[in-house]
Amino acid sequence: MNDSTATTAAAPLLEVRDLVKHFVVKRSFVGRPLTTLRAVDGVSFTVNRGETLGIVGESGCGKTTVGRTVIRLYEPNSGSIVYDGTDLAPLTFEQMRPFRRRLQMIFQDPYASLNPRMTVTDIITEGVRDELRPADRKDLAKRMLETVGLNDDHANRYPHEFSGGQRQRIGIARALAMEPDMIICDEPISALDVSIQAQVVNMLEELQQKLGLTLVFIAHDLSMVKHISSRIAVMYLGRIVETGSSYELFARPYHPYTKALLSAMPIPDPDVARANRRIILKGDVPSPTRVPSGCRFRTRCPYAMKVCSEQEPEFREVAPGRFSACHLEDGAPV
Amino acid sequence: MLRMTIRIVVSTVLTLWTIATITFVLMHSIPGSPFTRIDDEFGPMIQAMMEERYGLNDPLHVQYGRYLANLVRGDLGFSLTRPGLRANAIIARTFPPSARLGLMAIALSFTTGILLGVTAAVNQGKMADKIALFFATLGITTPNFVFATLFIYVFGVHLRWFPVMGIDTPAHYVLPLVALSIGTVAFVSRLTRSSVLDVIRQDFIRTARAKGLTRQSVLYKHVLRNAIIPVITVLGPVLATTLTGSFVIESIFAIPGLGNQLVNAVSNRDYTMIMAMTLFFSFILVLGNMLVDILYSVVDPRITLHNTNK
Amino acid sequence: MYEPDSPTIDPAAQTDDWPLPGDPTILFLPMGTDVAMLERIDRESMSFWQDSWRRLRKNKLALTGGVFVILFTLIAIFGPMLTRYNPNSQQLRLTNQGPSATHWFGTDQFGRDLFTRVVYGIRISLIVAYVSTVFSVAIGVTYGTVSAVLGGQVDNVMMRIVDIMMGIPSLLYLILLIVVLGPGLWSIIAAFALTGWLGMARMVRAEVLSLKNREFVLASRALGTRMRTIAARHLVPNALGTIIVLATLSIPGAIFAEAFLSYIGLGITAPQASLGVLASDASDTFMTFPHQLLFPALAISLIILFFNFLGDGLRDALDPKMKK
Amino acid sequence: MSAAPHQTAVSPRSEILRVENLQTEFHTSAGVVRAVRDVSFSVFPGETLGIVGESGCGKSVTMASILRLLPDTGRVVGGSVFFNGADISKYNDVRMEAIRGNLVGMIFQDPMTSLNPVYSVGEQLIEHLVKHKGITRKAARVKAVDMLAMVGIDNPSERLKSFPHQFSGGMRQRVMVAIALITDPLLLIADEPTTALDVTIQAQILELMKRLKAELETAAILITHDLGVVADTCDRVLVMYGGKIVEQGRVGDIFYRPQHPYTQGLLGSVPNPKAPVRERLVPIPGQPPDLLSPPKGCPFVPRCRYAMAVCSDHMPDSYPVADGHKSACWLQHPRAPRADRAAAGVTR
Repeated sequence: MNDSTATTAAAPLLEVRDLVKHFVVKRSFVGRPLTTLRAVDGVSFTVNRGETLGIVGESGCGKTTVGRTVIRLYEPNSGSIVYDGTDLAPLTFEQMRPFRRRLQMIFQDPYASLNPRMTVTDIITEGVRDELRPADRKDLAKRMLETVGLNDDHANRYPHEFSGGQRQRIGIARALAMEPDMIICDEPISALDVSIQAQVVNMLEELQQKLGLTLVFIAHDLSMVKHISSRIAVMYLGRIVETGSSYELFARPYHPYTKALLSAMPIPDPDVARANRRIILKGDVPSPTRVPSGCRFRTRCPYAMKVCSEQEPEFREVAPGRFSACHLEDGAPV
Repeated sequence: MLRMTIRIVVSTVLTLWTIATITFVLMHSIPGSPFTRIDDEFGPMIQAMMEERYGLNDPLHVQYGRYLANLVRGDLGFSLTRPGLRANAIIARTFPPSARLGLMAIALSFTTGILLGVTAAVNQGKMADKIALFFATLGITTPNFVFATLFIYVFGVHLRWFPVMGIDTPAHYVLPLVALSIGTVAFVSRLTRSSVLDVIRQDFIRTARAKGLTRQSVLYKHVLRNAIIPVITVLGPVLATTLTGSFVIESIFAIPGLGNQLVNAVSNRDYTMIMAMTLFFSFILVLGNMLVDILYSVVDPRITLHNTNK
Repeated sequence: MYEPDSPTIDPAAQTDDWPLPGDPTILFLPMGTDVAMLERIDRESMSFWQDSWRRLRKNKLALTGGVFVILFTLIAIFGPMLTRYNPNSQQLRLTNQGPSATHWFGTDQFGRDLFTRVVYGIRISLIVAYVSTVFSVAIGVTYGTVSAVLGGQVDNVMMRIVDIMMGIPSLLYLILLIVVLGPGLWSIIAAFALTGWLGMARMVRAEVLSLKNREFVLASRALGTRMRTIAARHLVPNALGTIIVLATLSIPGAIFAEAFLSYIGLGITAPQASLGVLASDASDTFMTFPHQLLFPALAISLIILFFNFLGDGLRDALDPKMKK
Repeated sequence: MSAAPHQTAVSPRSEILRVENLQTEFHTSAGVVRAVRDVSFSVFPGETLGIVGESGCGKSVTMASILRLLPDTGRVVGGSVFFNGADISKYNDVRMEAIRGNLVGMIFQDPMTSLNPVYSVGEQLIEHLVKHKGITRKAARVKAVDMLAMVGIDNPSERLKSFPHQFSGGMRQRVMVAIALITDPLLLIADEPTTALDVTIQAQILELMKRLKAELETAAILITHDLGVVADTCDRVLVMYGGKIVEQGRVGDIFYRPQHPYTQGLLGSVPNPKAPVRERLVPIPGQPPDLLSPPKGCPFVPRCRYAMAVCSDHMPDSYPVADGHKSACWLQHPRAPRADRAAAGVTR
């Protein structure tokens, strides 16, 4: 941890600017877009070397799309993704290939993220298949399995023979086999049992320290995100509404959405949970195909004002290192 | 709703146009003139006359244009082997008995098929299920002309229960109807069975049971209405198999219908008639599919409104 | 609100009679946990195909189907060795005979040996079914995969074409095609291939499309694998189960359609005779010589039956989630 | 059947539900899964009983067994269920129907699939009301409108005609709550009611359930894997593992004085976001138990750091720790080494 925090002063490893990713969900008979889903609608953030950035938000807020677009599984509509000085956004698939070794991903569903027809060895070494001889691939797979707490006995087995937690570790081994600098973890624990979640989170933390990895941890479970992240970005309907250090954001949330989200979080401590005064938001998140005008949170915001429907709030620094997009008076967390 | 209607109409017209074009291209790719056969009997003079009369000497695109124009007006052309007769007249005469038989067969196969399928599903693994499965298997594995011949032999000639030729009385319809429906009954019952079993496993059925509804109420109200939806989707294909099945059945039972007519046209190599009837059948089918689409949206409330991402 | 922890343990309990076998002082020694043991998998490793085979083997009906499918295929290949008659040699003195020791299935109206004709009929019918299925699978899988992999507008156009062609009743088009191509083995195969691939293409496309959005394909993309490699390594192997089932179930369809065409006079032409032709010929004389229809019809039904058994069994074994 | 026992018949301390030695098995192609093994517990009027455990621990199957809503492969093979004083485990289907949806309301996990897509919400609200309460459809409709308003659905008389797909997930779960409570049941069973929902929607539904439960004075069983939800809403808690209840007690006993190593492990696996300092998570090693071949003794033994020789062969009894607080662990046995018991108590 120590040596990695020392490098934060340098340029960030990843800098995402105004990233936009829309999906056309319905086309007319001749192919004209009829309905557009604005999954990611102008998102900017930075990730420093060695840190863990948590991205939280509810389903449909675009957090998974952000991760997939950054790693160029989706073509961004606009915006830049500067990774270690290079903008990845305009790269072709071939030009992107060298960066894939450095920028890896762990997926959400341990049942869907491993090809059921391939052995664990083939899965783990798929990315280096063309570069290594079969014997070396076996070797690599064995090393990676050991890194994630599995062993040689597992190398020739198929995914369905493993439990959810073991599969997720195989997914981690696959990412690690590429020797990346940065791993985007897309809800890596949400499909796992409580007791297994902690195993995976601890493993990610240990690997981060040992290998000096930079992590982006995408999740909807606030307490886990707080636990693992050094900084947190809160997303709502395709936008980041607030960022800040993990501790600060939990201690003093600025944006009304963050406040509601934090107060809604279940706390595994009866006395604290019962003393907690909840902010209950009205209604549901609007569909990303019909984004409200102005501030997109205004339809559920307890403090919505006239200006909120007319003008989109600016994402600005409200306190040192704290950014929030809200029309409410700065500095005064309501 | 309007958008959906436009969509359905546009795709229907497009399908019909494609069918017409493919038919035209295919028929004109037959080597030689359609009158080559007549040539042997009447000599080149008459052949040339016929070709002149039917505009077969015109360039292909002119013929195609005329053909489409005629189609739009509903004119399906003439018969080759019976030059005096127009296809429209033949179809107008032979369509009613075929339509009657076909509609009855579809009604019969859906009611019986659904009934059998539900019975089988409710008694899954028990005797009733096995019996239903046996008949379904028989119906699916045996060509309908085998059934038709068998029925004539057993019920017509041997037992003399039913007349076997023509359509003079309602009793005449019994054997052709059963022979025509039996395969579809099997198909529909199998589909219904698997659909019912599928729905029974759904969460909302557990909800219905948790509400303390009776077994009957759960089955007939909650399961069946949902299980019927996939069954309705096969109405279109069933219409097609019933139509084509009627070719054979009508000719075996000597029913003066469209199917019988088509078989005659095929054996006489009456190309223009084949073409006209193919188009007519396609038209019926496309129309049928359109009706099924509409029916589908009536049964399933999720279809009518804007159906967003899957 | 919560009272303090106060476990009440009776000191006398220490001296009670130990009810279980074994020495309590040893039984209560800590064992510790073996971390390596916790990750151990006891079951034998099994690939998808081994697992499917295990499931298929348990299914008696499917196994029967499989055995008979192989048997019929062998008859089709080696059948001519089973008989000393020529399927086409006419013996006009021996017409319309019933089954006997010399003519197992009897003879037809020209005095031809019916057993021999049925064996040859199976051969022709299976050739039609197998070859046309191979072609329609090849076209359908390629078309469907390409459409799904390319996606977007290309997919849109490709599928619209299929939609429109699916709107055309296939049997009618078979009739038209054969009228154009002229009856005969190869034109029937060609006509079947030309109409059969549509359904295949649509199913394969749906399957590949759903696979394409699965996370393991995304993971492979993230590793830098090219789409072509992904199609070969991830998409097609995972769609193979569906393809096999579809192919197996499309064979009875081809046999059925061939019988239908034969009946309306568009089937295989003499001297070759398929099962459909035999059945159709026999239905004219059925009133007097029912055995002439019985054997070819039985052969058709059995072939279709066993392919259905096998296909249903494969569907359950290869993809329990796949619906009809 | 409509003359079934009424709420007033229950004396305040007598339990609404008592389950004794319940056992449920599933017959699968791979073998017999003993999903519920010898489970006993009670529910008292007005209280909320939480059942926590991870997937496959038998918590949902226990509830399905009580109401006999098991899938075809499942069968209750032993035990008794006393509901409102009567042994309903011997009831036939018709008598069970008078209890389900009438005296016991249920809410399920996935609101997206728990409502019938082809019927309007109104129809699904009133059909069992008409059946159980013997009132006219018209009267039932009036009650349904009230109930929809009560669960916080705007414009209820209009929304009655809507179909489930026209509602969002949170709204559908409100409808489910309305369906469960419209007959004024004695007991509400909620099986992971908020698991499929987002955090802010979860908060809405939990708040709604708390409010209605208090208003209607219904007892409730809340099945969940989320310790945060338990801490917030439950009075007493059962912890299940491998088809057995391993620990039970008041919510304070379970969270502040956990005795069973599994409960301790579970609590150590979740971060407390309100904790003043960042604590390290202590996960439970290993994988969830294989129910096809469970250990002979305690199901938790392979993952337990206090495992003793006795644990793998003998199932421990449920030992009382304090009033109403019981732990099924050999560590509670007087002969168990004291040092370990002490160590076990301080994990949190």
